[in-house]
Amino acid sequence: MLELHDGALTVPEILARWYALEATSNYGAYIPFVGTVREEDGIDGLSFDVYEPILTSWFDAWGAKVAPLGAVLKMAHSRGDVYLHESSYIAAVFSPKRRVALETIDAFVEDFKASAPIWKYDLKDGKRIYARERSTAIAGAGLLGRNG
Amino acid sequence: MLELHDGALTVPEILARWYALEATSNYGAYIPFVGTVREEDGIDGLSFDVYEPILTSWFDAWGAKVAPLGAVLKMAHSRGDVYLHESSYIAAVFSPKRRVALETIDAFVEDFKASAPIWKYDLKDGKRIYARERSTAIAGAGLLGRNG
Amino acid sequence: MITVEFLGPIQKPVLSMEASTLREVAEVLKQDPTMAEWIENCAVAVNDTLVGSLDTPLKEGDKVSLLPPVCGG
Amino acid sequence: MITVEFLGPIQKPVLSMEASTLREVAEVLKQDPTMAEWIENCAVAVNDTLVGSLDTPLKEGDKVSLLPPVCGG
Repeated sequence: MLELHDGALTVPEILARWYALEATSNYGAYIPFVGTVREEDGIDGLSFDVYEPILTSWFDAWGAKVAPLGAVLKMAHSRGDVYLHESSYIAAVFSPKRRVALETIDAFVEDFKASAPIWKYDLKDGKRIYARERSTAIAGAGLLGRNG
Repeated sequence: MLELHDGALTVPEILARWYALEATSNYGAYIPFVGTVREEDGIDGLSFDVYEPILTSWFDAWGAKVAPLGAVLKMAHSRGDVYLHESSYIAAVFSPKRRVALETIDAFVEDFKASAPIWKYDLKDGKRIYARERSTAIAGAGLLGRNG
Repeated sequence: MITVEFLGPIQKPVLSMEASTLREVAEVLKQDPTMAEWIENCAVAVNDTLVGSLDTPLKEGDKVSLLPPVCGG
Repeated sequence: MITVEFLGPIQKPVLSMEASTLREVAEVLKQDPTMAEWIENCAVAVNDTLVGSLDTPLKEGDKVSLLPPVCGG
């Protein structure tokens, strides 16, 4: 399950809804990761562009990767503006056993940061400024500049 | 924050309450781990004994350990009977940054399993049977049997 | 004709051009001074699948997407 | 007098005894056939602090706790 929301996520609602969805699926472990906008560098908030087709295929590939472990993944992300102390990202894993859940949430969140086609902007002084220094080139980037 | 509840945990309420408690603490990452009773081996549920004084000092030691990383921990656990597909355990970490949060929740949950003074029983056919094979001797156990 | 779209912070409208491989697209984009800051750090997708070779063939109607450095979360 | 309490699954009422070190408590418990299954796998706390030595001194009113293998979660 991949959800995109306009603006901030309603964290309690999402955490409760996912928990209820899997209430009788016999998973022993549920680990959500909630990402919240921090006050730093004088920003008023963050803003996000999401490219949904590639995000969906990336997410589906992760689903296929963890299915043999008995795990399922869910994710919610914001589009547009999210202000200080609001949340923009929730990733969650359900699995029968805790080790799989703990290892999966770590690997999923790290790959999300490195690969998911989402772009972050600082909201500052009424402007929307690409967070270039905090962004990561996707694996394989630079292809167009190769010679030969 | 360490909470002991009689019977199953009200997971949505706890996750929402903790989120609200730290809503303006400027943490960027919130990771709860939720443990739920699985249907296996024909059990009707699990039951727990908790020894609160040592649990509290164990938990407080963890709080002191992660404070220099800027992280805080919260934990809720059931006492008594918890039935199938109900939850008995929530551990959660808040921290400014995701790596600290991901590493802390993993280490905390694993040490909880190895060290927290809580005893688990299977509820089966009206009996309460100590889950000896799934239990772990606390580090340093066996002291009384040493010679000399 | 194929189209080239620029995602996220690259402020550039969709391009249409004739090209039979990704290499031909790269040659065009390398001439564009507004692309200088992006050529070395963008990943490339054809029809929404990331690709790893300039020899990737293109056919009529294909969509090439440029993905600059990401930061979700 | 000190007390010895048995936590979790050890079905045994609190004991009171005279002892000035944990070693003396161990000697008593090792004589008890109902303790045979627990001696080798219990951790020991004195006044709710885990201890690692049989030479741990005990004084009047101290509480020794035996903690069998755990499994929270």
